[in-house]
This record gives sequence, C-alpha cells and structure tokens, in this order.
Amino acid sequence: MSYNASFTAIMPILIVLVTGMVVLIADSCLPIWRRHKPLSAALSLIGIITAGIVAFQRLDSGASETAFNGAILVDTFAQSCNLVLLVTAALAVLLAMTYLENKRLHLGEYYSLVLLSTAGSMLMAATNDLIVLFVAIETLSVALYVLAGFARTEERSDEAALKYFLLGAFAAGFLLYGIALIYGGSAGAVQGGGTTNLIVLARYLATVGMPSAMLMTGVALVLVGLAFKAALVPFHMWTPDVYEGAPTSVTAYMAAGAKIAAFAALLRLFTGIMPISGYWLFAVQILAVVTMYAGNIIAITQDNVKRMLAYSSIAHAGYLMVALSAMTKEPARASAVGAIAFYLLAYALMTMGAFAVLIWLSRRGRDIQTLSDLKGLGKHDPAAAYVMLVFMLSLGGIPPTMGFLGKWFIFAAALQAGQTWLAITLAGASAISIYYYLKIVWMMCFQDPDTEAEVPRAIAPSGVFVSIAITVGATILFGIVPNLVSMLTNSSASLPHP
Amino acid sequence: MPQSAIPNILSVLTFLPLIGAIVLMILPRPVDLPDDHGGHGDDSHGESKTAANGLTGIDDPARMIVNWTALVFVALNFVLSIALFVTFRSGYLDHVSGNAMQFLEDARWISFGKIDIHYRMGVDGISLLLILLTTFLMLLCVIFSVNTKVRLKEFMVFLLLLETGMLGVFCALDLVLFYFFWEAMLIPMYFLIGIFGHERRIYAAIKFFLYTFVGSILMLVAIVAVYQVTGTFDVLALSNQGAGPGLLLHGFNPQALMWMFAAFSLAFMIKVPMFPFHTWLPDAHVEAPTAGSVILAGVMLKMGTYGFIRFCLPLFPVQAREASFVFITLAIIGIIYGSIVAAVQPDAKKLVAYSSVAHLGFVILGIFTFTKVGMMGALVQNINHGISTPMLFFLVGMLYERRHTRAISEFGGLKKYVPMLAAMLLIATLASVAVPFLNGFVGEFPILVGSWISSSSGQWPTLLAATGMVLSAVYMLWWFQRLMLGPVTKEQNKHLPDLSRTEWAVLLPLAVVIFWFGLGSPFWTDRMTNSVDALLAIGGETINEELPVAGVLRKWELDNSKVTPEEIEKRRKYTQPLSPGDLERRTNASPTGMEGR
Amino acid sequence: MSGVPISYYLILSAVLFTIGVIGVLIKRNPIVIFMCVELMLNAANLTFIALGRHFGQINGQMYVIFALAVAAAEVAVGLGIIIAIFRTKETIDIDEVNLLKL
Amino acid sequence: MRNLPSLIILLPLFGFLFNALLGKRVGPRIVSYVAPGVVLAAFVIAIITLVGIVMPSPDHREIVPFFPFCSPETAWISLGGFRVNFALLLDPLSMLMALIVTGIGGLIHIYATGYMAHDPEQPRFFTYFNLFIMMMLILVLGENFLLMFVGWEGVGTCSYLLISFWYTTTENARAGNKAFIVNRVGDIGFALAMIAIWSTFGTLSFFSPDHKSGVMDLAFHHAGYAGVPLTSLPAIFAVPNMGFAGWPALTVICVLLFIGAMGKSAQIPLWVWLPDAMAGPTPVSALIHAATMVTAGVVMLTRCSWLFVQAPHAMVFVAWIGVLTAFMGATIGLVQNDIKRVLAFSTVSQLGYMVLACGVGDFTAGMFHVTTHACFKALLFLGAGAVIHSMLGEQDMRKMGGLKNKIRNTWLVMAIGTYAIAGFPFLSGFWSKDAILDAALKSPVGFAMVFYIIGLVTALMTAFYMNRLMWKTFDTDPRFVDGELPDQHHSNFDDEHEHHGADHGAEIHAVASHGESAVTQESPAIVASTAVPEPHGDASSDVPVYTVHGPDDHAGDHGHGGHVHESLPSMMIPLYVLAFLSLVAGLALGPTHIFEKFLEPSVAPISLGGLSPAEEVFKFPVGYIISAIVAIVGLGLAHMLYSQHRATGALQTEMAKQRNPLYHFFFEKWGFDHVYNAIFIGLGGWIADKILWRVIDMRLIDGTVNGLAETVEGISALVRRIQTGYVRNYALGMLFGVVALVAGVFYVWLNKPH
Repeated sequence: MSYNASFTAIMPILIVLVTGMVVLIADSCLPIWRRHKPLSAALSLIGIITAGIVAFQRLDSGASETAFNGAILVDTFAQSCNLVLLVTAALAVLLAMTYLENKRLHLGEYYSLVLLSTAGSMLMAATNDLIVLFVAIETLSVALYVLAGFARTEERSDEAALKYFLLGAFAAGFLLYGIALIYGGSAGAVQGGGTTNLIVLARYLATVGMPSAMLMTGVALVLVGLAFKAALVPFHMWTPDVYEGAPTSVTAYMAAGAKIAAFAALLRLFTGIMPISGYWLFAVQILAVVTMYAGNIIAITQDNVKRMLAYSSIAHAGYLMVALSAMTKEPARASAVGAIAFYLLAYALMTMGAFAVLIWLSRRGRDIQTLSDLKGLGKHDPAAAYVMLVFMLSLGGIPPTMGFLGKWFIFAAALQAGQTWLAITLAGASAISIYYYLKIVWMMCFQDPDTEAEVPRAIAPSGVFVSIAITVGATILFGIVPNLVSMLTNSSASLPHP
Repeated sequence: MPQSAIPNILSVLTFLPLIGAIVLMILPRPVDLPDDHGGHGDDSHGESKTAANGLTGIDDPARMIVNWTALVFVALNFVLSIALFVTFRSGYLDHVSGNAMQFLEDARWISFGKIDIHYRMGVDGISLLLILLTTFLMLLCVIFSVNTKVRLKEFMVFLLLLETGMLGVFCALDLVLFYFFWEAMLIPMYFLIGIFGHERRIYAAIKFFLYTFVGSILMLVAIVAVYQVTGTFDVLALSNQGAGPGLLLHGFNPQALMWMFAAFSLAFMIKVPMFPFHTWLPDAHVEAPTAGSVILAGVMLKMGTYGFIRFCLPLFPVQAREASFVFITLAIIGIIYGSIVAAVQPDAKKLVAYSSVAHLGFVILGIFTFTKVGMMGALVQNINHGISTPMLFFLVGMLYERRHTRAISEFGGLKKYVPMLAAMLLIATLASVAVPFLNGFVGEFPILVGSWISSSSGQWPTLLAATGMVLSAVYMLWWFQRLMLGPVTKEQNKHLPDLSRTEWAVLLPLAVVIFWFGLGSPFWTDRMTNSVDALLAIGGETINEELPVAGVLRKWELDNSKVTPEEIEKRRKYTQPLSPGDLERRTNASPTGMEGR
Repeated sequence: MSGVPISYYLILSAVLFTIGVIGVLIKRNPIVIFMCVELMLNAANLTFIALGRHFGQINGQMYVIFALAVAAAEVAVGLGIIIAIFRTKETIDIDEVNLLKL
Repeated sequence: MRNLPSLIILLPLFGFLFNALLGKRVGPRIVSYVAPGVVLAAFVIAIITLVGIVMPSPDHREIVPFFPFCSPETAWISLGGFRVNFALLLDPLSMLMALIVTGIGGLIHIYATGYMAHDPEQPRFFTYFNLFIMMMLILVLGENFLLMFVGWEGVGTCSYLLISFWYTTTENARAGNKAFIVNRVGDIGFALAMIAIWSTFGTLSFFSPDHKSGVMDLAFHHAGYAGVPLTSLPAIFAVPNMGFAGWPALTVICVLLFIGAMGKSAQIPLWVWLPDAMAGPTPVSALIHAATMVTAGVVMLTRCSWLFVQAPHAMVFVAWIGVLTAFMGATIGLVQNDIKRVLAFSTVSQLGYMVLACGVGDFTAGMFHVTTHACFKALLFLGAGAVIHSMLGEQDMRKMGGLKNKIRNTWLVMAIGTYAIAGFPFLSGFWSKDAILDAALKSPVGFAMVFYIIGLVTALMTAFYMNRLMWKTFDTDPRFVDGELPDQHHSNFDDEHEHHGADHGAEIHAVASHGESAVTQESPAIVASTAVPEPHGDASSDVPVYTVHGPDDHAGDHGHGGHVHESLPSMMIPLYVLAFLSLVAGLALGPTHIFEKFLEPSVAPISLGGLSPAEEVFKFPVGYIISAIVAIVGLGLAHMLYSQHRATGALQTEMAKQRNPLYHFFFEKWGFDHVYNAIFIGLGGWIADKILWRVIDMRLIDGTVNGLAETVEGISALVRRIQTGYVRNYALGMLFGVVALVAGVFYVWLNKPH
C-alpha cells in the first residue's frame, strides 16, 4: 500500500498535528499573534473543526483502513474516539482563553500543546501496534507534563508537573519493558520472530494454547503502563495531586482527553490479547473493583472540589473497566464496546462541564477550590448552581442525563457477559458515589453562604459560556435521545475480530 | 383502543408540566420576601405565610406572573386528567392479550446494540385513579404554596418537574422508561426538602435520596436481568395476562427469579415504606415543606404500592405468592408498630408520618391477599390515604404557619379560636380513623375481608390487622385532643386567625372527596374491576369470594364421610325452597315470612 | 551460531531494569531519579536489540530508535520542569515537594 | 309510599345540615324549633310507616330504598364479589327501635331546648344531637350488617362529640376519647363478625326479598343441622377458609358479634367508658346512655337471634357476661355519691339484664326491657338533670337533701321512675324485669338457677340504691344553704365574661346552661365552695356535712346567690310524658302479650337451634310474687336505713365505711380502670415510647443506617492518608501494584492446566 493512502487514513490526526505546529511557530514569530492571543485560539479551533469534519466523513463512510503496514488501524471506533477527543480539545481551547487571561499566563503555546497532545491521544485510539502505542502515549504525556506545569510561577503547578512527569516516566519504563517482553514472548508469531502488532498477536495467541511466562509478564507490565494513564488504583496516586495543582482548564482537558485515550488504548490492547483473556481477566476485574471503591470512598471526605472530581474520575475509570472486562465475552462484545464509546463521550462532557463551571466561577486571581467556596451558590448565582447540578447528576448516573444511560449500558454489557457480580458491585459503588455528588449539590443549593457579603454574580465569558452550553445541552439531550450518537453505541462495527 | 379527544393524551398529560417548568424558568425571578418571624430563616424556609388574601397576596407583579403560570399549567393538567378519566372505557379488556390497558402509545426510543428500548405508555384502572389523584393534589399544592416567601419560582419549577416525573411513573409501560421517571422524580423532591425544608432538612433530604437510590439501583440490575432472560422491556409482554402463568419469565431458573423479585420488591418496599425501611419517612415528612409532605404522602408512597401491583405481581406471580407470607407479616408489623409509635410522637407532623406507615401496611396486606376484594380494597385504601393524609398535612402546615412550631405541646384548646380549622381537622382525623361514610372505611374493611378469605394466609393477619382499627383511633383522637381540645395553655394561641380563603380553597375539595368516596365508592371503583381481574388472572388461582352456603355445605358434606347419604339428602332438602309443611315440622313457632313462596 | 546466548542479555536487562526501579524508589534528587528511569528504558532497549538480533528481525533495532527519541524528548521536558521547580522553591529535593497531598 | 321511610333518616339529616351550616346565623331560637321538630316529624313518619307499610305487608317485612326514588339495589360498596346496598329493612324490630329513638329522642330534644337554652354553642349541640339521631336510625333501620355498622360507629362518633361537648375541660375530652376507643375495641369484634358472616354466607343483608339469600334466611333454612345435639354442632357451617379449627363458624360469628355488643352495651369488660361518659350534658346522658345507643347491642343480638339460637356455646357466654354485668353494676351503684353516676351504673346493671335475656334465648324479653328501660331511665336522667339544674350544677348527693318540698314535681316524677326501675309491682320495670327473670329460670342453656338467683339479688340491690338516691336527694335534711349555692357554671366560654354576660337574659336561668361540672370526685364544685367538715364528721363514705359559705366569687359574678327552683316547663313536660309511659307501658305491653306478638316475626324461636326451655320450677304467679317481694324489700330497706340518718343522709353502719375493703372495692369500681390504666396507658405507653420508638426506630434501624454511613466516612478518612504527597511513596505504591498484578497473572498462569 502506498504511503499516501496511509497519510489520508490518518488525515484528522495530521491536521491537528500541523495546526499545533503552525500555532506554535506563528505565536513565536508573528508579533500580531503575540498581541492577539485569540488568534491562536481561533486557528486551533479551525484546525480542530476541520479535523472533526474529516473524521466525521470517514466515520459516516464506515470505512476501516489500516495504515503504515498495519501499525495503525483507523476503524469506526478510532474515528468515534477521535471525534470525542476533538470535542474535548475544542472545549479545552474554549475554556482556556479568559481563564488564562485571569491567571496572567495567556501564552500561545498552550494551544499548540493542547493540539499536540490531542494528536497523540488520537493516535492512541487508532494504534494497532504496541510501539506506536508507546510513541503515542509519550506524545500525549510530554505535552501534558508541560501543560500541568503551565502556571510555572505557581509552586503547586510546578509540583504537579514534576510529580506527573516523574511517575509518568516511571510508568513509561514499565510500558516499554513490557512491550519488549511481549515482543520476545510472542516468538513465532511471524516467521522466525516476535511481533508487536496487535492483530498478528491476537491471531498468534489464538493458535497457541498456553502463553509463555515472558509474554504474560509483558502483558502485565503493559497493563501497568496503561493503567497509569487511565488512573486505575493503585496506579492512580498522581491523579489527585496533578488535577489539583494544574490550572483548571488543563485539569479539565487532562481529565477527559488522557482518560479517553488511555481507555481506547486499553481496548486495543485487549483486542490483541483477548484469546488468552482467561489468564488476565480476573486481575483486570479485581483492578476494576478496587478502582471503583477506592475512588468513591476516598472522594467522600475530600474538601477540595478539584480533588473530589479527581477521585470521581478514578471511580469512573473503574466503571469503564467493568465494561472492558465485559468486552472479552463474545456475546457482550458489541454492546460493551458501544457502552465504552458512549460512556467516554458522557464522561468527557460531564467532567469538562463540571470543571467549566469552576472556571466560570473563578474570579481574577482566585480559583474555586474548596467545597465551602461553593456554599450558597444557589442563592446568589442559581444558574451556575443548577448547571453544576446537571453535571453532578450525570456523574452520579441519575436520569435524565447521559451518565445514567452510560451506566445503564455498562450494566447491560456486564450482565450480557454473565458478570452479574461485577454489575452488582458497580451498583454498590455508584450508590456510594451519589453521596459526595449530592454533597456538592447541597453545599451549593441548601447551604447559606458563609459571608453575608453580596457576591457579584459571575459573568460567564463567551468561551466558557459556549462550552458550558455545549456540555449541558449534550448531557441532557443525549441523555434523553441517545440515538443521536448511535454511531458511538454501534462503533464496534469494524473492530477486528481475532 | 378508545379514541380520545386529544391524541397521545398521556404524553401530553405527562410533559405539559415540564413545559410549564421551562416556561417558568425563563420568567423573571420574583424578589424574596423577608421571613415574617424573627431568627434565622432556616426553620421557615419556603413555608408560605398564607395571608388572608390569596393569589394576589403580595402585589409584586413577578410573583403573580409566576403563581398564575404555575396554576394555569397544573389546572390544565387536572382538566386533562379528568378528560382521561371520563373517556376511559370502564368495561374494556383486550381479549387477545388479556390486559386492560388503554390509551396505549408506543415508539422506538433507544436502540443500543441488539437492545431495543421503547417509549411505551398506557393506563388501566389501577393507574387511572392515581393519575387523577396526582394532578388533583398538585393543583392544591400549588394553590397552597402561592405565598412561598423565598425562591418562589424555584419552588414552582420543582413542583412541576415533580408532577412530570410522577405522571411518567404511572403511565410508563416499559421497564426502562419507568425507571427513567422513577429516578428522575427524586431530584425535585430532594430539592423541595433540601431548600425549603426545616431545621434538619439536609439530613432528611440526603436520607430520602440515598434510601430510595440504594433500592432502585438494585432494581436497575434486576430490570436488565429481566431483559437478559426475556429479551424485552415491554411490561405488557412480560405480564402477558392472556397467557396466564405462561409468562416469558416462567420456567426460568426459579432461584434467579426470586432474586430478581427481591430486587424489585426492595425498591418498592423502601418507597412504600414497609417496616424495616421506614425510617426515612418520618424525617422526610417532618422536614419537608407542606407541599412536599403532601406530595410525599399523597403520591410518592403510592408509587411503591403501584410498583408492587404493576411489576412485582405480574412479572413474578409465582414468587410473589411464595413470598406473600413475608410481606403480610411485614405489613402487619407496619400496621401495629406504626400506630403504636405514632401515638407517642411529640411532633404533630411526625405523628401523621408514622400513621402513613400503618395505613400503607393495610394496603400491602390487601395486595398480598391475592383476592379480588382485598386487592381492590388495597387500591381504594391507596387513594383514600392519598386524600386524608394530605389533608392532615395541609392542616398541620396551616397550624405551623400560624405558630411556627410543630410541637403538639405548644397547642391545645385551639378549637375555641379556630373552629373551622378544627372542624376540618376533625373530618380528616375521622377519615383516617376509618369511620364509615368517610373514605377510610371503604378501603380498610374490604382489605380485612380479603385477608380473611385469602388462601395465602389464615385468619391471624386479619385479627392482628383489625387491632389497627383501635390503635388508629387511639393515636389520632389523642392527637386531636391535644391539639384542639382542653384548656388553652399558650397565650399566643388565643390570637390565631381562622381559615383564609386560600386555605378553604385547599381544604374544601379534599373534604368533599372524602365524603364522595365514603358514600359513592362504586363511582370510583368500577373502572378498576377489569384491571384487577386481569392482574389476578396472572399465574395464580384467585379465590372465589361468592360463597353460596349451598356450596359450602356440599364441601362440608364431602369432608364428612361419617354422614350417611340419606342424611345428606335430607339436609340438602333444606337448601331448596321450603314448604310451609316442613317449616311447621321443624319449628313449632315459625315466624311469619319464612314460608318460601 | 556461536556467541553469547540470548538469555544472558535478557537477564542482564532484567537486572538493569530492577536497578533502575530501585533507584527511582530510593533517590531524592529528581535528576538522579530520572537517570534511573532512563536506566529502565535502556534495559528495555537492550532487550529489544537482543531479541531483534536473536529473531533476526530488524524490528528490534528500529524500536530502540523510537525509544531513544522519546527518551530524549522526555529529558528535555523533564529538565525544564525541574528548573521551574528550582526557580520557585530554590530546591529540587523531592521530599520538599509535597504541597499537594491527601 | 315506599319512599316515605327514607324520610325517617333524611329529616334528622336535614336538621343536622341546617344546624351545622346555618345554626349560628339563625340563632338559638330557630334551632330550638328545628332540632326537635325534625325528630318529632320523623316519629310521625315512623308511625305512618308502621301502620301503612309494615303491618299490611304479608310477612311484616319490607326492604325499601335508603334514598327516596332510588332502587333498594343501589350499591354503596361494590368490590369484586363484595357488594353492599343502600337499603332499609322495615320489620317490627326496626320499627320498634325507630319509634323509641324518635319518640324518646324527641322528648329529650325538647328537654334539651330548655336545658341548653343559654349555652353559647347551643346550635353545635343540636347539630350533634340530630346527627346522633340519624346515625341511630341508620343503625336500627339498616338493611344489612354494614349499614348497621355505619350507624354503630356513627353513634360512637356522635357520643364522642357530645361527651366532649364542653371540650375546654381536659377530663371531658378524655372521657370522649375513652368512650370512642373502648367502643372501637368492641367494633373490632363486630367488624370481624361481619367478615366471618360474609365469608360464610356470601352476603351481608339480613333478609333478602325472596327469603332465600339473606343471612338470616340462610341461617333459617339450614337450621336443620342445628337440630342435632350440641356435640356434633361444630361441624355445621365449617367453612373451608375459616381458620378456627374445630370451632363452628356460627359460634365464632356469634361470639365476635357479642364482643361488638359488649362495647356498645357496656358489658364486662368494656363497660368502663359509660360512667366517664357522664361528663356530657345531662340530655346527652339521657339520650345516649339510657334511651338509645347503649341498647344498640341488645338490638343487634335480637337482630341476629337467628344465628345465636344455633350457637348455644355463644349463648352461654352471653348469658354469663350479662348476669355478671348486672350484678357488678348494681354493687357499684350502691356506693356512688354522684347522682348521675348512680344512674350510670344502674344503666350498666339494667343492660346486663337485657343481655342476660338474650343469652337465655328470650330476646323478646330483652327488647321489652329495652323499651321500658328507655322510658324510665330517660325519665330518671332527665329528672336528675332537673335536680342538678335546680342545684345550680351541684351533682354530689352529699350536698343535697330536702329537695322534696322545694321541687315537688321533679320529686314526683323521679319517684315514679325509681319505683319503675326498682320493679315495684305493676309499674313498667316490674313486667319487663320479671319477664327476664322468668326467662333466666327457663334457661335452655343451663345454669337456670344461678342466673335466677343472681338476677334476684341484683333486683334487690337495684331497688335499694335507687331508693337511696331518692332519700339522699330529696328526703333527708338539706346539707346546703339555700340562696347561697355556688354557681358552678360550665361552658366553653367561661373565661370571656363579656360574651358570657351578653348571653344571659334571665340570670336565674343563665346557670342552667352551665348546669354541669366535671364528674370526677374532686370536682371543681368542692374546690369552689369553701367546704368546712364538721369536727365530729363521722367516718362514713365521705365528709357528709358541708356548710357552704357564699356567695363565692362565681355567684358574685352574676349578682345572685342561686335559689333552688323548679325547672322550665320545656324541661318538665317531657318528664311528665315519660313518667306516664313508665307507669303504664309495662302494664299495656307485658301481661297482654301484645309485645311478643308484635315482635314475633323478627325474633327466632330457640327451638330453631334445637334447644328447648328448661322445665318450669314453679307455676305462673309465683315468679311475679317473688320479684315483687324482692323489689319491695329493697325499697323498704333503703327507706328504713335512711330514715334513721335523716340528718347526715349517710349511713354509719360498718358496711358503709370507707375503710371497709368490700366497700372500697365497690367504690373503686372493682378496679377495672386502675388495671386498664396500668396496662394500656402506663405499660403500653412506656413500651411504645422507650422501647419501640427510641430504641428500635432510633437506635436499631437509624443507628444501623447512619452507622454504615459513618463507617464508610471513617474508612475514607483513613484511606486518604495513603496520599502522602511524596513522589517516592507514590512510586512505591505503583511498584506494589506491579508486583501484585504480575503475581496475580502468574497465579492464574500457574494454576491453568498446562
């Protein structure tokens, strides 16, 4: 196959990538741009939207093509993930503008970094070769390290960056070593040699009854690498610190984008090693349960909103793991993949929405950090309070929101896969989670503000306003008529069957 | 399917309040009024100080606009539901499927993988009255709350959202759709309690939410499990009355079915609430604002019983009959326990709350007799409790507005100064004591009859439940005495205003319905008959209530082998019309009029 | 083909990897920690090369190039971050860096 | 014509609505015409019905619509197979009761117009009164058990309202509650009986037009089974779903029914409400507790005679309860000092007689006594009311005496009443009571002699305490200073003097409106009047001699010291009428056997149940003579004893001393109230509050739930400490994860079959 074909296949990714670089160069070279930051934002948005259009066409055509000798697989799932990722990127851009102004660090590279990491995450969704996976993850991460420390005059931001960076690199080490071991463990997959190509690996594993110890170790280590990105317990410890330290807009983007990418990659990995699921499935399920409960339970006693949301994002990772483990059972495969895709979108919208509200409320020089900052919001700023309410309900999985349907789909998948006990554990976990989501709600709506001083109603800047409008609208709309995004729920169509 | 004047009347009915809520949202926000009594606003959040002038109470145009908008929408909905009630065909029974559903609506809603979820709606005689009740109470609640002081607009919005949720629950015929409304409805109520409640409102709100959520999340699992087994969420298909016990679920691993049944039941038991799960109720009732308590008692609790009737029994007829012992026991405990505990409550509102536990115990008892009379009695009692208890809550609310306390000890001798209020309270009290010719009796007595003749239980539940008659008298009358009779102890009680126009507007309809139900129950119950028949036809023998003595005797004769045939022959003769001759022979002093001619 | 058997390489790389991990755990200076991470990566690289040689595939060596490039990028960013930390805190001792906790 | 009877009920209903809605507007005058008017009109219509419908009808039994121009098939409740109609049953029994209720009730209404003339809440009073009459009529005229039950509960409710009419006194309110609740206990029995009946006969109608499907019809048609001896009785009507193994349904039904009767007719152990019910205004006592409501139980027993005669076990039970109640009531009546209480306990005792009659199968005698008792007990109560009225609200006989000369007419009618109830020869009580004793002697269910003896003893005591009442009140020397009586007025508006004053036209009658005081021993009367016992005050029942210093402040308020005075004509006329009835009723109905013939179609002969009366012990006149002697002895005894103690009006025999245990036992009403209070209010309340609510509800259930929540929070607070903030710990955690993961994977890997 020709390289042109390959390039056209990954066109959306390329567009984002190129836009990112253009923004970077333009920002550093052209004086006008340095003075008018919105230009960079606008350009990045243009790039994102173009990429989105292209991706959407591909998705519509239902085409599923491989590129670069099968190292990259651009199928419907990849495309739908790309769309979700592009949405998060767009939101990240929209949220950033005024927020960065307030924090006095409105620098153009922010946008290019967002774009570059988006490119990396899109690549993760489309990866079909472990080494590509590695490269993609690093592309994503390196950009995120920088973004985490973007407020480089703030200690917390730097600390977040450092922790994220060190642990990330640590995890990367495991990942790469795991890949190496898989490469060695799959000796004989191709004539006389090992492979890192997932489809090949799947075929090979289907033939061998019993994987080698080396391969198993490799699988375990690769899992570690991805679990770190997806923030599964006990590889989650960076999450709360980084979410808290990083600038809120970055946190929003990180929480959504990185997680989506990580789960896309996990799904890919699982399709690769599905034939031997008997060997690792149990470990994964335990991981899921631990993650759900640890996340929710610790979240209960958090008094910092961003940390609380961080832990809730951990819990949601656990829910997604349930769907992933359901995917390994053939009857449930289709619905499980659909559930994952749908839930990823739901998760992206509601998480970013929640952070968007925080950004909305954050005033010049001061962020909304603790729960008590939210007290009495319903009194002096009802709009914000009720918008937040929608996201909390969605996170808690209560109709009429996407969160509810997403969770519901996961239930369906788990039960189809015959994993009733997982479904029930999930039920218990979400019962716990309700408590702290409601806690935020009652802090906002039932409590009276600590200070009787009349707080001026926060005016949502245009960018934030748009992004909140999008997230709220989508959360409720898709929560009532999910068929609008049926391409997600049916995105398992062209997944490779081992 | 009967043609209604309005197409898709059910959808219109359900979503009209939602539209109303949206309209209200975009209306201007009226300014809060200062709380009329000293101290921190906490203990009077949203309680409306009903001044003598009703709707036009506080002449802030924004307030009036909001009030009237809300009022128009709920009134419209009430009219619609009346139209529904009128156009409902009382004799209707679909002989193919054997169900009594009418006004059916069906549309594809969610398709997900292989799973298809439909938007299915319909009503039968069971849900019909509940819908009517809902819209009726909602109307009264809005009227009552027009003078809410703080955050009036939000209050109305939540009420309307609540109405949509509740009507949806009663109309939904698809498990997922039902669950959708079932959960969605929690939020407005959570806010009504949380924002407008009293001192411990947050605790109560959380407790209310978590209790219900824990129950329903398990039900969600069960719902999906049902789908796994049967491949459909269609309630009618699942409870295919026509097929009798040949349900889709029938024959599936009984243990698993029992688990599903348990999951469903738990959700409904918590909602009802039945004995061990009842503790959320007193807190919620007490802390909620008056309108909230009214809706809680009047409609929300009914959803539990409705759930039993609509889902547990048709889907799991066998399991339900197997487990009936447990439910009857819990119901009895609820009746006695609730009454006894109610008697010693120092808080006027809490007492009514506990009385609800007792009354709902009767309903559950009636349902699990699996007899027609018992079941219908339960349904009637369901509605009756939805009439008299809300009235009690309204009245307590009115007292609260006058004195800003709920402690019974704070009152006493009020009858002298608020005679009209006292009279209304007396009516409501007697109604909930189930005095004949008031609505309570029409439900309670048939339930006892049903439980007596039901095969699923002996006579002991009836005997125990009957003690509820006395206990209810004990706590209700004592309550009334401590509030209204005796000497006036508190000085400030001597200057209380009697009922205002608004309050009359709320109470009078309820009083009328109380008598209407007590005297003319057939008017209401006729529409239920077919639905109950259909329900009981599912997977189980029903008991023939008509017990002609002849049949009884024949039974008895068969049982007694020692009786000789000619003896039996001789006796059977007595079941024939008698001639004056044998009368003379049998009773030397035959009263006139016994000669069968 | 004569020469060192593959297992030697693998064991060596495993040892290197372990050393790297331990280093990450016990060191306090982020730069040293990062060097230990590099050690882990290089252990992986060694595995790749050895295996590639053993399989007679080109993939092995190729992967190493990828890995090196990525590692280089990480170094750049990493050092940048460390400098930023030093600017704000005048120290790079990671035990001093724990504002964010619980 | 067939629509006429419904007016009997609708007229009082109209009165009720009129007084309730317009009473306050039109004022007491109109009300005092409307209220008695409707009742008397109903009385007239009842007579017309009797003559025009019941008598002509071939079997003296008609079923007519409840509402005019509706079919008698109009359903009240129809749920599944459970259907109950709105219809009236007209037969001798129901008509008899209708006449008593409307007739006596009408008289009492008239009396009440005078008695309540100046109570500010007089319209409310008559509202309740009319409602009561209506409910009572539904009770007696209802075509089926459920309608009877409606009336049954309805009168209970009304008595609740009337007893607590002067609600500003807590005791009255309590008494009202007590009456309602104790009645409810009985109602459980009635309700369960109805259920059992329905599940046995499949209907609740007494009689059906075709004489085949009504409860009594069926019971009659199947009476053949009852013909067999008692031993095999249990098998009869052994309904499959009647869970009392071995018990015959009829016995169960009858016992349950009788439990209902216990409540209404104040039998052991449910009589406790009646004495307290004296808290109501005197007309209430007369109407409810003498003439009508309390006899409802007897009416019901008679109505169900078709069932009872076939359940001998139940009959024995009934008879014993009845006779014991009669005895107990009398013993307590011996020692009471409150004039109304004496009458209350005599009522209990008389009811015992009636129930005894039903128990021994002579329902006619029971109803006969109901009739006569209605007359003379109403008379006595109204008379007592007049006395109290004259005494400005004084009820304590120890503070009366010597009224004979002051209020002669009252004394006269009271005397007639007393002699009637005592069974003085040829007065009404004589005939009816003797009929009962006679029936007891012929008891078909055994114990004949026992019943008879106890009955006689009771009769003796009755005669004694009634005459004691007369003596203490009228004949002994006055123990108060006339013209200085404390005005113990009582109304809900005591404390508002302006209102009060405005309400009193004629001062001397003003007091009439408040002619009551709380019935308890430590009544405000004693508190209000400064009572100084004389130093040599003997040890008899209570301090006998009072010197009333006055005028006390109350009397001062009204500017007059009360003089003892004859009551208004509107109060006296009914008394005369009743006195006349008490004189002649028995003579007219008793020996002539009119009554039995009249009632025959409604009452089942005991032979229906295969029972036969015990053979007579002695021939015709002997029984009459014995009871006559007993009555005279009783009266004479009282005469003799009290004529010796004219001065104090209190006996000083050992028997009558407070410390005498037997006296005390009687005085404390056999300790029923104490036991009940201890068990239900004391113990029950304690369990409810301290155990059920505070422990089970709050600690156990809520504690568990909240504990669960706290546990989770605790775990959370604990676990979050892992997040130390040190990168190295994080890395260590990750390493743990890695090890665990690899170990887990390998664990599975090793355990897989290779």
